[in-house]
Amino acid sequence: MDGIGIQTLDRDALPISPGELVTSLVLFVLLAHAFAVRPGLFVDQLVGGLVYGLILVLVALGLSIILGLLGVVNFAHGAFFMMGAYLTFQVLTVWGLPFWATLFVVPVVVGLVGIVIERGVLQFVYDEDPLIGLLATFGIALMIDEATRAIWGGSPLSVTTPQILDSSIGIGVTTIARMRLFSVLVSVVVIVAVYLLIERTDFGLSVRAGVLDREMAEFVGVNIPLRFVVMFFIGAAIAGLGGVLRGAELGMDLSMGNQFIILAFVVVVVGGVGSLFGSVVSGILIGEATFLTPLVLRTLSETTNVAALNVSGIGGLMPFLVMIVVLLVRPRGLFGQEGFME
Amino acid sequence: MSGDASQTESTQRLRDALADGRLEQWRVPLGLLALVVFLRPVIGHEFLLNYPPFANTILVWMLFAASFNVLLGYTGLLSFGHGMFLGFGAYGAAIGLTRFDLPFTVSAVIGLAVAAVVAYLIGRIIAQRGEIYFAMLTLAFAKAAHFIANQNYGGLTGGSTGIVGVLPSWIETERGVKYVAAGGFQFDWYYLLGAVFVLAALAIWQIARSPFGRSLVAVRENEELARAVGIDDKRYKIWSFTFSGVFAALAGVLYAINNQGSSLSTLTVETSGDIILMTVLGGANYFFGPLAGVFVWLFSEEFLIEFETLVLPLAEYPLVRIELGGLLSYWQFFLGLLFVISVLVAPREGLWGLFRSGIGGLYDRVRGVRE
Amino acid sequence: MSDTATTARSADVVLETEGLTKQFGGLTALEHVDLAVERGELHAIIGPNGAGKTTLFNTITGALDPTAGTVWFDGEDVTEMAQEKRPHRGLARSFQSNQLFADLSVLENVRIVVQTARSGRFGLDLLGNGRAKYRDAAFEYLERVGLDGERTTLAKNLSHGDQRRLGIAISLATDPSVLLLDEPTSGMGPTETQETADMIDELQQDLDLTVLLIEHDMDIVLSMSDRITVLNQGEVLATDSPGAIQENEDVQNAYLGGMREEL
Amino acid sequence: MIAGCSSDSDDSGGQQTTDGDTTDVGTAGSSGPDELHIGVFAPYTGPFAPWGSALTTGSELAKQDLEAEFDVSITLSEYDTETNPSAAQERIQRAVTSDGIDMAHGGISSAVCGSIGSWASDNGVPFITQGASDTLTGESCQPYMFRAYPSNTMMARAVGQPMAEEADSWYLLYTDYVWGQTAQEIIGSVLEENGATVAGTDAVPGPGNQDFTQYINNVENSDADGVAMIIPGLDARAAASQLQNRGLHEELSVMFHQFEDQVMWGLNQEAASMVDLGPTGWINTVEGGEDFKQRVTEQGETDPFSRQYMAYVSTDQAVRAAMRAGSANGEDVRAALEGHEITDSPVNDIVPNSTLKWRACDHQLIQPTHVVQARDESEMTNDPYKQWFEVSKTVAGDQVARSCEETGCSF
Amino acid sequence: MTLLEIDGVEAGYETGQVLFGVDIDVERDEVVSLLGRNGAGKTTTMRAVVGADVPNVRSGSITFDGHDLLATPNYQIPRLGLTIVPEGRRCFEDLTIEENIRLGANHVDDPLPMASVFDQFPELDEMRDRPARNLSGGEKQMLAIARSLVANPQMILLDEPCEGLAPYIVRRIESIIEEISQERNVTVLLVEQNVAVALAVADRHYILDEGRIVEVVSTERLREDETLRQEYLGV
Repeated sequence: MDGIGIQTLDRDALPISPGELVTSLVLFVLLAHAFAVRPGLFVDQLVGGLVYGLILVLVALGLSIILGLLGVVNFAHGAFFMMGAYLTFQVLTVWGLPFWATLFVVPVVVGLVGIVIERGVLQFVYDEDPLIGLLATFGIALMIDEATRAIWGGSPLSVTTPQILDSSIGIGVTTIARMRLFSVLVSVVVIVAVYLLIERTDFGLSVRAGVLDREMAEFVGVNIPLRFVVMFFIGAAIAGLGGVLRGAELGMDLSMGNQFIILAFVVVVVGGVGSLFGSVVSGILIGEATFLTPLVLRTLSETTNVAALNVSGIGGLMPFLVMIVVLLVRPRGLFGQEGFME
Repeated sequence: MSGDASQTESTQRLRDALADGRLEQWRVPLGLLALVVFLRPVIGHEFLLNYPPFANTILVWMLFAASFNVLLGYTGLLSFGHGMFLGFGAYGAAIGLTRFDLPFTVSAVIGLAVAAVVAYLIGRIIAQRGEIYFAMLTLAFAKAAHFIANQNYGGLTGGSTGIVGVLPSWIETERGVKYVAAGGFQFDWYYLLGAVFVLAALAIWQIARSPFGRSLVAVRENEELARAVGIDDKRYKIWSFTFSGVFAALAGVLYAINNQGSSLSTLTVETSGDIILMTVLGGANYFFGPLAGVFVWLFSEEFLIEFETLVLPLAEYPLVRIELGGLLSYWQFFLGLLFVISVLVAPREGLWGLFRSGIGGLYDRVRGVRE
Repeated sequence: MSDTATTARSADVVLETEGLTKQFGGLTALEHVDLAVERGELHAIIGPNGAGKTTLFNTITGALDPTAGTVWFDGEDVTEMAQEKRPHRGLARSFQSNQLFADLSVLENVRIVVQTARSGRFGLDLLGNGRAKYRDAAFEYLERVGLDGERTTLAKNLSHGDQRRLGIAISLATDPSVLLLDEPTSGMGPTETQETADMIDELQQDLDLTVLLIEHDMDIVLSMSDRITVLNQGEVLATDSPGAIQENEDVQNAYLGGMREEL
Repeated sequence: MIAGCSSDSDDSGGQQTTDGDTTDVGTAGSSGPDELHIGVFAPYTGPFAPWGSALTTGSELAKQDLEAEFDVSITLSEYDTETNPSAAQERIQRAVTSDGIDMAHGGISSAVCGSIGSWASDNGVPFITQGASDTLTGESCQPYMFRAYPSNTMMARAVGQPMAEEADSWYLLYTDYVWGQTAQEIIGSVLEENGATVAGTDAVPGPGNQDFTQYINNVENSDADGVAMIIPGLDARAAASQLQNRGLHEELSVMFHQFEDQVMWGLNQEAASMVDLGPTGWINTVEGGEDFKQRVTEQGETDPFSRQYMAYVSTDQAVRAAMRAGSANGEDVRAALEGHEITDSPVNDIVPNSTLKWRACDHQLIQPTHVVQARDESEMTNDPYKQWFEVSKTVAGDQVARSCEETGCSF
Repeated sequence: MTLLEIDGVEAGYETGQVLFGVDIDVERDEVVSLLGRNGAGKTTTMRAVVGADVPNVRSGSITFDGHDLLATPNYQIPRLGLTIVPEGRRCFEDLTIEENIRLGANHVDDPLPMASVFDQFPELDEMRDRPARNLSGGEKQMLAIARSLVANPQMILLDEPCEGLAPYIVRRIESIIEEISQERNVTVLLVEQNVAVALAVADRHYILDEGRIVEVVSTERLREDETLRQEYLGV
């Protein structure tokens, strides 16, 4: 097993081949064209893609940590995300606590549920085939879905965000809702915090050691089961926080867990299994691809008058197209390492 | 004393025969026949589902699961997009019939051919990818297929409605019971479906037990060693993927008749996910495992839904309505629990494995009593 | 260099490497290894752990691509040949760790390999009972290694020694002309070790094999080998007869020497 | 047991009279079947479950009225279709073969309706659908399938002129499945017929989508003066709340296609007030049927909205057809329904002063189609039931329905 | 005074039993070697002592400094003052030298100062920030020893520290073992195949064969008794 260490670009520099150069140029021209034709919309979609991508990153981070450290393909991770969103409703609307409280209460509760699941089920499947872990966590996801439906009902819900986040900020070509900027801010803070925790603390050092060689880490005195529990808590809590941000902006419904877990797997695979940095890059890449591709195609179609270019609903397919392309060019994802999960 | 020895010897010979597959030669064909013969009476029994045509649906899914298990059980490859091939069969048959007025068999063959070609090509691209990458790539291709069908290019696929009301000219249906009417004969569609199912399942079984299939097992067991002793694992995987796709498409063709058309839901992630879960729940290590998984899943789903759907006539007894309807409307919670428990108890064996060892234990106990 | 090319085609040398180099990242596991194995000999590779013996095997059999250098087999450059093709040319190996088809019976482990050897790298052979085909041939290989009594046991349930024997049976079943054996006696007691050595000897005679052997047990190496190559830190220290190797000063210093001095 | 039954409606006492238009059998209700078993097909789980329970409520009310009027025992069975056409087909198959239902009604999504309708027709079971896709009474029409609600075209044509008056250019957001795709085409052409332009269209994923960010971005950055939300059910609710979050409802005219007030009840009154236009087949502020609305309120889990109306009409019409035909046989019921003009039914009270007729050529129930708009917040009332919207325009059904030739339906 | 006491340990893996009653006593401040052929059970013994997940110890007891090691979770063993340099070194390849050593220090109560360890291994000091994967075999071995030494243990288990190393590095390791034993008063249990190393550094020698201790001998006897070496060690 290789590390979940966050590589920097120079350590794993991407060699640029002529083909890649041409592709980048074409992409750049297409994006520039879209920007020139619809600057305001372009910026709106750029921000939308960023927000969406960062939420994906939040879900994918925990997934990647759990996969890298525990070797478990955790299908229930999407359920943590959904649970975060519904708990936002609970804390905000049912209990009437302020929005800011959700940012702390919800991740902690989701993280605790994560611990219960890790201790109750997952610790028994660590040494099994990944498929077994997938099946067990799928069962857990089903249970969480149904419990959510029993508690909060089947209909989508939404919450009101505090006034201070309601308005928008003008940036010339367009305006950006404060809630979206807040989402970006919180996501970035969390991602940086995870980076610092893993790369700069003794705790992170022991976790990285555990990923590299679990048994040897125990031989030097690292309490690995405790690390597992803590990292599971953190992974679940981050997904829960993603749920808070998503739920606060767009509401919550029962399908969001399954929808996001699949996308999060895509993000992890595109980024390269085992690389947190890869997950961050690929999450943003996929978010932007989802939001910008329809715009690029539409402006292109308007300029060239070829209606067929404007494929309706292509955005939803983009994560998967990106994955196919990336994996065909780089079989282990953008920053994946040899031998991991193969 | 001598009796003891001869008994040991005969037991040993029996074990040899079992291990060499001499007796097994008849176990699977007979088992499949028995399955088809007994399935409908059981499903149709008034204390159980009281719904004989549901046996048709179960057989279609069983064939789908058996085709999937060529990949998962025999080759050790996990596909997240197997519904795609079910869809190729169903859409192929339905499109040929409705859009091009082709005879049903021709349309069906086209569907199978498309599935074969697509499976082969995708297989070539992804066969050597690591486990998780392979699974995710199959998912991506299935997503693309779903997208294309939903776009309804050229009005071929009917978008989200799918293609409905499609039946070959030799099938008649009356209040839910389908008949095959050809050449003056008229008989229940179940018999034709059952025959096709048995033949296809036997073909799958034969592939699995053939020299080709044994090589697949070698690849599953130890890819590195397989390559080192001269097995071209990549080509075996590609062909396994192709066969699996073709049989899934055959299940799709049967689906098209059974469901009178093709629906977009064949191509969804949910369908692909369900077949994985049914297979593993039943036990991917066994030929009958996936079939058992399909049976348990579909039967309990239909059985539990019954409690919900029939609450209205029971309205005089409000308690009954609340308790059963209320609790069982969350039946998937219990399904999830079943997964977790079965994974914790017997991660690789599935329900069929548990069943077998249960039978084996029973047999041993009976014998123990006799001795 | 043209010299080597000629040797490679000469009838005596069946397997030859030329300048074989393998690097893992910054680490050099093999450094310009030249090795010539003559037809019919038992050629042992010795060297301390980490000297690159197993890496050498892996590059010869194609499990690893060499960073540089050439592998000649039977007069043909096989450096680029796909790994799974090589056994069909007669180049087989056993593994150091227990690489078996763990969940299959002992007989089936060997039978699948016989099937592969006789029907090719890929066979779309869909008819007939796979398990029945070549069963007798497989059984013969099991008899050779003394596992005929265990044919219905699952490979994973065999004892350690028996697993090693099964590994040898599997490599024999590929019908090799050159057999690479990676520590066939590791983990065996003295009696078992001797038995295995005798078995290898017998096999070599009966099947007309060329054997390339990695072995730790010096007794075995010295008594069995026709020639010995000593590897150290990825480089060839010497290749010579057992007697000459024992006398070779470089070898003594690097491998045996330290101990001899003390003694 | 039928305590909730009210028998005070003026048209339900006494014997049924002969229907003028039907040429077939059936004069007196007394000669009809003694027992009828009707399947109600709807999502009873998942986000659309409230729709399902509304269908049940409407059907129950019709059952009470019919049992009081005729000497017949009606059994209603619910079948959960989720929003999955395959599941729906499995349910209708089981309903017919195992439970022996005589006829069926319901269906929330067009794909579900098409799937049930097709199966039902192949197997000779009358099915009254409530989906709105034109295809259901167009190229996908089926001999045993009838539609109890105005079609997409009827609603689009009713709202086209008011839309053109409201704003010159419109952006169309439509959910990317059959209902949305066909509605989008019709609305686009109706707008152009009425002199307005289409500033842009976007297919949004769904049903079941909650994130409209990138499409609302498109709307915001277009020159459109209005946005048409061709988005079903709860997706529309999410889209509305996201429009509101952006403040776009103040800048743009907003139209909700096939408007259902129940969707808006899940939001606050402020958000609901964004609705400038919405074509619908029925809303609880349509004049008439006060008694029906009252009973829905008392009995149902939700306040009266279009789905209880649809279920009531469907159940009522299915049973009356069987009574006229004097048989529960599918073929007879179908014949009794085809071309029938509704008279002497409580339905006439719920929709007074209008002609309602099951057109023979495509099985569409020709009925008035309404355009609604939100009341001022101060005028929205919640008592006795939520009345947040009012009818701004009503068009007779035959003015907006496609002509028989246009439909492309042939049996 | 006995620091480590291995008493009647039987252990094995899924595939079969490996140890059939191993008894080893190591006194404080001793250097003891455990010799045997490949597969004799040396590494299994080591793994049983440090509480690795496999093998399963089926019977017997292992006591260190009065603590029952079989009842102690493996990650608590370093806190008791017992560390291991495992077979194959097992440095954390992606981590830097400094991080590797820090890991050794972080999880015990009273570690040595890093500086004092780097003093002993000046070659590592120069490359503090390099990832371990770029080191040579000898350097990795130094790192593995440094990592276990920094924990300031009472006792170190060394599993084949000289495996695959050039002779001059073997000498260096021999001298390191002497240093930590004599200057730092660390008790050492050394597993070796290379008898010469054992002869150079150890006071007493346990000879393991087929899962049993067959001889406990002094250095003199081992040096002189060729039949003994021949029979059990093959040299």
